[in-house]
Amino acid sequence: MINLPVLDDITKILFVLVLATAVLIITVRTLSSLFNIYSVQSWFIAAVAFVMYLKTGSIVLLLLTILTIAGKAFLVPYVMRRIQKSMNMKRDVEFRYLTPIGSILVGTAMIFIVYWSFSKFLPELSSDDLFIFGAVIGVSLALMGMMVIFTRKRMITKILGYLTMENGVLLFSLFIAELPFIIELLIVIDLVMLIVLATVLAFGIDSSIDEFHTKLNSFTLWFKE
Amino acid sequence: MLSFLIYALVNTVFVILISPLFVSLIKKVKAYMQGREGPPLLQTYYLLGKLLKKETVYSGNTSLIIRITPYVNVVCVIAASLFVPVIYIPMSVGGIGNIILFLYLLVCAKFFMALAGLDAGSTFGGMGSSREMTVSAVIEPVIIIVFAALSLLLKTTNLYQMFAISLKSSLFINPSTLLISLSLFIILIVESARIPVDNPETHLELTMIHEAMLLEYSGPDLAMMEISHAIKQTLLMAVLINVLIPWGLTATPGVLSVSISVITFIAKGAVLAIVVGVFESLFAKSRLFRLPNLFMLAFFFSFSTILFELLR
Amino acid sequence: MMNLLFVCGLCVFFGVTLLQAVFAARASAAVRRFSLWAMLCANLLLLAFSLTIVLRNSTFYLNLYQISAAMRFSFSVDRLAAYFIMIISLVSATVCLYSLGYVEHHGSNTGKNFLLAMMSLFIVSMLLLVASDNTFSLLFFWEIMSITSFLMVMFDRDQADTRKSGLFYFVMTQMSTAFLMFGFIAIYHVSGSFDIAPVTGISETFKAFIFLSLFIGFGIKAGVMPFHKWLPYAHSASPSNISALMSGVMIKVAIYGLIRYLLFVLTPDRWWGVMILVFGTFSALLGVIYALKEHDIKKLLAYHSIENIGIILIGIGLYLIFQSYGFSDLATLALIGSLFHTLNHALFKSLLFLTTGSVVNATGTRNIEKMGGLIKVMPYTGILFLIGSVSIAALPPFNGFVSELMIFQAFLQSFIISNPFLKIILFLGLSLFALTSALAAACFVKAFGVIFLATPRSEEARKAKEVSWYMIAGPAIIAVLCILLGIFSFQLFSSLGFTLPITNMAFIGLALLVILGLVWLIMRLVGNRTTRRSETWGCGIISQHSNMEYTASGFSEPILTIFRPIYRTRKNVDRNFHDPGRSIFKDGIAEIHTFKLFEERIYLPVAHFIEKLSGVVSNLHDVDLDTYILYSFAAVVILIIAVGWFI
Amino acid sequence: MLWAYVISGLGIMGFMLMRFSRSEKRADYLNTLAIIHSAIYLILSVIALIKIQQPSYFFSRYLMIDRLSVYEVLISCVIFLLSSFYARGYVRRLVHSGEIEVRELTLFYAAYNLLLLVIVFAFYCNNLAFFWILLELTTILSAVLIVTLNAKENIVAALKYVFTASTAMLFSIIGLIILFALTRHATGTGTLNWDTLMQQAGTLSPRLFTFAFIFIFIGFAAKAGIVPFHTWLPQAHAKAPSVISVLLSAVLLNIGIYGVLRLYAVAHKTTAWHTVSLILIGFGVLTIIIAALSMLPRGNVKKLIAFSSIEHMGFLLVGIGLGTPLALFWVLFHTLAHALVKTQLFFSAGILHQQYHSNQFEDMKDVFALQPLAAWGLIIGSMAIIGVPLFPVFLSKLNILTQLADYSLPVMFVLLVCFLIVAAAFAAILIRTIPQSSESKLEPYHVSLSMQLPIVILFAGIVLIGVYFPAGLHDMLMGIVRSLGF
Repeated sequence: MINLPVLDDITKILFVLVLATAVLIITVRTLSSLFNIYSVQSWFIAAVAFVMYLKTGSIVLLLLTILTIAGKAFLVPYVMRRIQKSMNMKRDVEFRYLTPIGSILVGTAMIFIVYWSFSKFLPELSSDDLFIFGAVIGVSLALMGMMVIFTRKRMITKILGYLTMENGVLLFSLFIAELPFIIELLIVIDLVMLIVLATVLAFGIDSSIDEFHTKLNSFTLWFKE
Repeated sequence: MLSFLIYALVNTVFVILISPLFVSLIKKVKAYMQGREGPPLLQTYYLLGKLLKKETVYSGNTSLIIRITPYVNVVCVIAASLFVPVIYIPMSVGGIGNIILFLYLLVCAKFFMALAGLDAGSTFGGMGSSREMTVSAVIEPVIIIVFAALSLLLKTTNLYQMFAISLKSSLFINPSTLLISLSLFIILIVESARIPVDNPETHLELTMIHEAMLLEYSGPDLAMMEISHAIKQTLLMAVLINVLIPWGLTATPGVLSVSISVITFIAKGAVLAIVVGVFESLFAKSRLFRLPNLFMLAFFFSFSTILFELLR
Repeated sequence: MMNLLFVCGLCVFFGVTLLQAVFAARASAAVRRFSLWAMLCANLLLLAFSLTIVLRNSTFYLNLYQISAAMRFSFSVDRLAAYFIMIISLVSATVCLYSLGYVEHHGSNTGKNFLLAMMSLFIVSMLLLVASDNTFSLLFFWEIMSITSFLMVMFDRDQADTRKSGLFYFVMTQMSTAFLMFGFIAIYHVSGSFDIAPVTGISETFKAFIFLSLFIGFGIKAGVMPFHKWLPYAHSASPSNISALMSGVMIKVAIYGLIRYLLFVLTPDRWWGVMILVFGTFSALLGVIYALKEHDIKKLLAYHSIENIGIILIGIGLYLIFQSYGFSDLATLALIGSLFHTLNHALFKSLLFLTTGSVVNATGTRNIEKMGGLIKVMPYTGILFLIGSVSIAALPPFNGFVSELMIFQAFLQSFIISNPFLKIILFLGLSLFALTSALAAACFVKAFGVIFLATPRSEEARKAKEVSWYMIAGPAIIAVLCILLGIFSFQLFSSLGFTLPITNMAFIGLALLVILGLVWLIMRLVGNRTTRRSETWGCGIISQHSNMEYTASGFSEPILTIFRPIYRTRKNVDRNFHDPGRSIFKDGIAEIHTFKLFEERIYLPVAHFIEKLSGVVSNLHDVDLDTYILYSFAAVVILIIAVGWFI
Repeated sequence: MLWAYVISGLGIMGFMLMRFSRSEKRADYLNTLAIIHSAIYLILSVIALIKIQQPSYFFSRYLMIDRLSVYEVLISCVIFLLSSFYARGYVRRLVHSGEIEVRELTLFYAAYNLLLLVIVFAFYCNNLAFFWILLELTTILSAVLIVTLNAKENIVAALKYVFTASTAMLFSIIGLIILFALTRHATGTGTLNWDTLMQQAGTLSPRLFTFAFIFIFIGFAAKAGIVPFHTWLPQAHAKAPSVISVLLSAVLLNIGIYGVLRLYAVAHKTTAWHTVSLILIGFGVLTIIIAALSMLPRGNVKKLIAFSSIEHMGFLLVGIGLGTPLALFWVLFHTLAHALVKTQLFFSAGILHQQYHSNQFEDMKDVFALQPLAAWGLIIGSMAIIGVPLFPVFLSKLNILTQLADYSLPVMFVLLVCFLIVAAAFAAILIRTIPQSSESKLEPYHVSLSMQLPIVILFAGIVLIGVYFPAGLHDMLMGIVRSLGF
C-alpha cells in the first residue's frame, strides 16, 4: 500500500509504451518479431498490474501479474512459435483495406474518439483519472487489435491481433480489482483456450486436413482432462 | 289485368301487321330516290307468304341452335313489342315497360342470331355475327346513355310512363328532346341494319352484316327472321315517334281514341320510314371501323342532353 | 338443432380431410367416392343451416374452441354471413357431385387423395372464415384458405407454367394477408379487441388508412383490377373443379369481407364509394376486354370473373354513394343487386368452369381454336354451357340479367343525386357498364360458337366423347338454379322481405312461354314443315372444310381493332442472313406478344427492384473473414460515437 | 441438485474415454451415451421445474434456478434429446460417406456432451461474468464440433465463427467491467449477479447503465446473430453437420437472446429502459430487413434456414424491445416455437444432404420419390416458419405484431413487408425444387428410424402447440414474465 505520485506517472508511461507496441504490431511484417513485440506488450501489461498492486495492495493484482507473465509472456508466444515453425512461414507482408500508415492514423483517431466518448461517462464512476486513462487506452487497444485482424492477411497475425484486443481488455480490467479473482482467472484460461484453438485452426488452414485432425485430437484431449 | 291482356293482344297483332309495310315503304322510297319503280308496297307480305310455303334447308354442319334461333327471335321481339304501346298507354303490369328489359330482349334475339350465324360453319356467317356483335357492343353504351338521358329528362325508367309524360308535357319545344331523338334516330339506323352501318340489299361479304347471318336460313325459318327484324324496326321507330311527337297516342282505351292513335301512328310511321329511306339514299355504306365515329356522334348528343339537364 | 347441423357439417369435413390425408398413399377410388359423398352431405347440412337463418333472419352464435382468451374460434352467423355460407355450400355441393366423375381423370393416386383432402379443408376454411365473429379466426381461416388453394393450384406441378402461376399466386395471396393483417391490427390498435364490432372515435386519415389497407387486402383476393394478375394464372393452372371453387366461391369470400367491414365495422365516407365504383368499373371493362382476346378458355373465364367482381363492386360503390346521400331504398337496391349478382356469378361461373372442365377433359386442350362442333358429340355439356353463357351474358329471363338489371336501375335513378359532378361520373360509369355487358355477350357468342358450333377444328375435338353422368348432374343442378333464380327473383326478394322496383320476371317468363306457344302453333298451321339437309353454302366450294370457318381470333378481331389502344402489342423479330452484309435473308422468327400492361409496368419492375436490392445485400455476406471483422469494427466504432453523441 | 448435472455429465464423459475395438460399434456406443446424457438432463430439469422452488441459489449465489432458466434449459434438453436420437442414424451416415473419421467420433461426442453441460450451466448461472465465460466456451465447443468434419471449408467457417463472435464478446467484457464499476460506485460493493442487479437497478444511473448495456449487447448480439454481428452465422450453419446446425440455431442463439432478455429486465427497472427499447427495436428491425433481403437469392437450403434464424432472432429482439408483458410472453413462446420448427427443418435438410451430398436446391431431383418424409418436413417446416396458421409461429407473430402496433404502425408495416419477402423466398425455392426430376435416377438410401422418428415427433409437437395452448405452459410463461418484473 504505497501511495507515490511517481507510480501514476510510471503507469502513464507504461500506457504509452503499450500503445507503441500496439502500433508496432500493426506495422511490423516479420512474424518472429511480431511475437517478440507481443510478449513485450504482455510484459508491460504485467508491469501495469504490478504497479497497481503496489498502489492498491490487493493480492488479486499480484496474481494477475504472475498469470499474465506466465500465460501471455511465455505460454502463448511459445505455442505460436511452434505453430509458426511447423508451418514454416517467416513474414506476413500483405495488407488489406489499410496501409500501415493509414492504420496508424485511424488508430490515433480511434484513441481520440474513444476518449471523447468515454470522458462523457466515466468521470461519474471514479474521479481517478488513471481509471479513465486505463479505460481509454484499453478500449482503443482493443480496437487497434481489431484493425490488425482485418488488415493483416495471415491467420497467425490475426490471432496476434486478437491477443492485442484481449490485452486491452485486460488492461481495462486491472482497474476493477474487486472483480472476483476466480472470474478473472477463468476469463484468462478461457481466452487462452480460445487462442490455442484458433492457432490450431489457423494451422489447419495451411496444412493438410489429415495432420490437422491429428493436431486437433491431441489438443482437444489435452483440454478435456 | 284483363284490359292489359286485350292491350297486349291488339298492340302486338297491330305491330306485327304494320311492320312489313314500313319495310317495303322504305324500299320503295329508296327505289324512287334511285329513279326506279321499286316493289309494290305489299311486297314484304308476299315475300313472307312465299317463304312460309317453301321447304327448309339445313346445312349438315348445323346443330339445334340454328333451329331454335328463329323462335327465340320472334318470341323476344314480340315480347318486346309489349313494352312499346302504339295504340294506347295501359297501366304497367308487373314492371312491364322497363327500358333495360326492353333493350335486353332485343339483345337476346341478337345473341342467338349471332350464334346461328356461327352454327353452319360458313365463313360469311361467322363474319356476320362477328361484325354484328362488334357493332352492337359499340352501340350499347350509346343506347343506354340515350335512355339514361330520357330517364333523366322524364324522371322515370318505364317506357309507358315516359310516353305518358311526353304526351302530357309538350316536349317538342324542349331542345333536349330533339337532341335525344337525333341519337334515337341513329340507333334506329344501326339496329335495323341500314346504310351507312349495313347494307340490307346486297349479299356481298364486304358490306353485309345482318344478311350474312341469315344466309343459311330458308323457308319458314327465314320468314320468322325477317318478320322479327321488321318488328324490331317498327318498335324502335315507335319509341322515337312516341318520344318526339306523341300526339294522337291516347292514354285511355276506347274505340275512337284507339283508332285515332292507330291512324296517327301509321301516318307518323310512314313519314319516319320515308325519312329513313331518304337518309339511306343520301349516304354510302361506311367502313366498319369508321362506325364508332357515328356512334360517338350519338353519344355526344345524348351526353350533351344530360349536361343540359344538369345545368338547368 | 342449428348447432347440430353446423358442427356435424364441420366434423364431416375435418374427418374427410384426415381420412384422405392420412391414407393419401393407399386410399382407393372407392374411398375417394365415399369422401366426396360425405362432403356432399356435409354441404347439404350447411345449406339447410344457412337457408334457415336466411329465411328466419335470425342469428346464430357458437364459441367452438379457444386457444386463449384473446384467440377464440367463435362464430356468429347473421343473415349476411348465412347468405355467403349458402353460396359456398351450394356451389361446393355441386362441385363435389361433379368431382365424383372428374377427379378420377387426373394425377397419381396419392395426388388425387391429397387433392381431396385439400379440397375439403379449403371448403371448410371458407365456411368458417365467413362464420367467424372475430378477426383472429377470420385471419386464421383466411390463411388456411390461401394455403390450401395454393397447394391445389400446384396440383400438376410438373408443368413449368403451373410453377410460375403457383409462385405468383402464393406471393399475391401472402401480400393480401399482409395488408389484411395491417388493417386488422390497426383496428385492434384502436378498439383493443379482435371482435368484429363498430370502430368509433378514430381520425379520418387513420380510418382512411385502415380502409385502404383492407380494400387492397380483400381486393387482391377478389381480383380487383390492378391486383388481378394472379387470377388468370391460378385459375388456368388448377384442376377445373378447383377453378370452379376458387372463381365461384373464394373470390366471393373476399367480397364478403369487404362488405362486412364496410357495413358493420367502419363508417364509410362518400369518396370510398366513388373509389370503389371507379375500381369496379375499370375491373369490369378491362376484364372483359382482356377476356375477348383470350383463347385459353379457362383464362377467358378467369378474366370474366374479374369483370363480374367489378360489377359487384359497382353495386357496392353505388350503395355507399346513395347511402351517404341518404337515399336508403336506392342504396338497398344497389346492395341487394350486388349481393344477388354475387350469388349468380358464383352459380354460372362455377357452371361454366365445370362444363369447361368436361370439355377440356374430352378434347385434352384448353385452346378453343382447336375445338368446335362439340355440341354434336357432347350435347348435354353443350346445352349446360349455353345456359351458363346466356346467364353470364345477362340475357332475360336468366339470373345474371336480374342482378344487372337491379344495378342498372340504381344507376338510371342516380338523377336524384344533386351533385352534378358526381352525376356525370355516374353516367359515365353507366355507359361503361353497358359497354361491359355488351362485350360480355360478344365474348360468349365467341366462346360458345367456337367451342361447340360448326365443325371440329382438330382430331381431338372430332374424337371427343360425352362425359360421365356425375359430370353432367353437377352442372345441371346449377343450370336449373340459374333459370329458377332468374324467373322467380321477384318472389324471392319479396319472401325475404325486400320489395324492390324491379320487373316481375315470372310474368315475363310466362309471357315468353305463351308467345312461344302461339308462335309455334301458328308455324305448325301455316308453315311448310318439310326439311332437307345439304351443304353449307361456300360460294360453290363443294367440300366445306373446318379451316374455312371463322376462328376465335377472327371473330374478336374487329373489337380488338376498335380497342387497339388498350392492347398494345410488342413485336420481336430476329432474322438470320446468309451473308455478313445482312442482305440475303435465310430464315428468322417473328413473334407478336400482347403487351401485358400491369405485369410489365407494375409487377415485374417492383420484383426486379427487390431482386436487385437483395442481390446487393446478400453479396455483402459472401466475403472473407477480414471483411466480417471490418463490419463489426465499423459497427463498434459507430456505436461508440453514437453513445458519445446521444446518450 | 446441480451437482447431479455435473456428476452425470462428467460420468458420461468418463465412459466415453473407454476404447472399443470395432469402429462401427463405437459410433452407436458413444451415441447411446449421448442419448442417456440428454435424457438424464431432461429428467433432472423436469425435477428442477417441479421440485425446486424458484428462484433458489447455489454456490454462493453464483448459480441459480429460476423459472426462466428452467424454461430455457427444458427447451435445450428436448432439442438435445431429439438430436441425439437423430445423430444415431446421421453420424452413421457421416462415417459411411466418409465425411467424418471414426477417430474423430470421441472428440465429436465429447464436445457434444460438454456443450450440453456448458449450455445448461450457462442458463443456470446467476453471474454475468460467469455467464460470459460459459458463452465463450460454447463458442469454442461448437467450433470444435464444426471442424470435426473432413473439409477445409469447415475450418474456415469455424475460424470465422470464432473470430467474429469472440472479438465482439471482448467488448462485452468491457461492458461488464463498466457495469461492475457502476454497481460498485452505486452501492459500494460491485456485483454482476442477476438477482442483485435486479434489486439494485433502481439505484444505477440510467446513462451509465445504457452505456454499459450497449457494450455488453455487442457480445450477446454476436452470439445471437444480430446484424451486423451475424456474419459468422450462415456459413457456420451451412457447413456444420445438420445435428450441430440444429444445436447452433435452436439452442445457442437462444442463449444470446436470453442474456439480452435478462439485461433488458434489469434495464426495465431503471429509467433507461426506453432508450434500451429503442436500441433493441432498431437492431431487431435492421436484422429482419437484412435477413429477409438476403434470403431471396439463396440456393443453399441450410443457408436459407440459417438466414431465417437470423430473421427470427431479430423478431425476438423487437419483441423484447417492446417490453410489454404480453410481448415478452409471446417472445418466450416464440423462442420455443422457433426452436422446434428450426429443428425439424434442419433434420429434414440433413436427410436430404445425405441423399444428394449437397445443400444446393438445384441438385435435389425427384425429392418426393426419393425422400418423401424429408420433402414434407421441409415443406411443412417452411410453412411453419413463415407463420402459417396451425403452426405456433403464427400465434406469436400475430401477437407480437399486435403489440408492435401500439409502439409504431409504420415499423409494423415494414416488418409485414419483410415477412412477405421471406415467404416469397421460401416459396420460390420450394416451388423450384420440389417438381424437378432427373433422368439419372439416384438410389434412395435407407433412412434409419432414428432419423425419421424425431421429424414425425416434432411435426406432431408443432401442430399441437400451434392449436392448443396448455394452461400449464400459459401459467409458466406468465410466471416467468412476472418474475422478470413486468
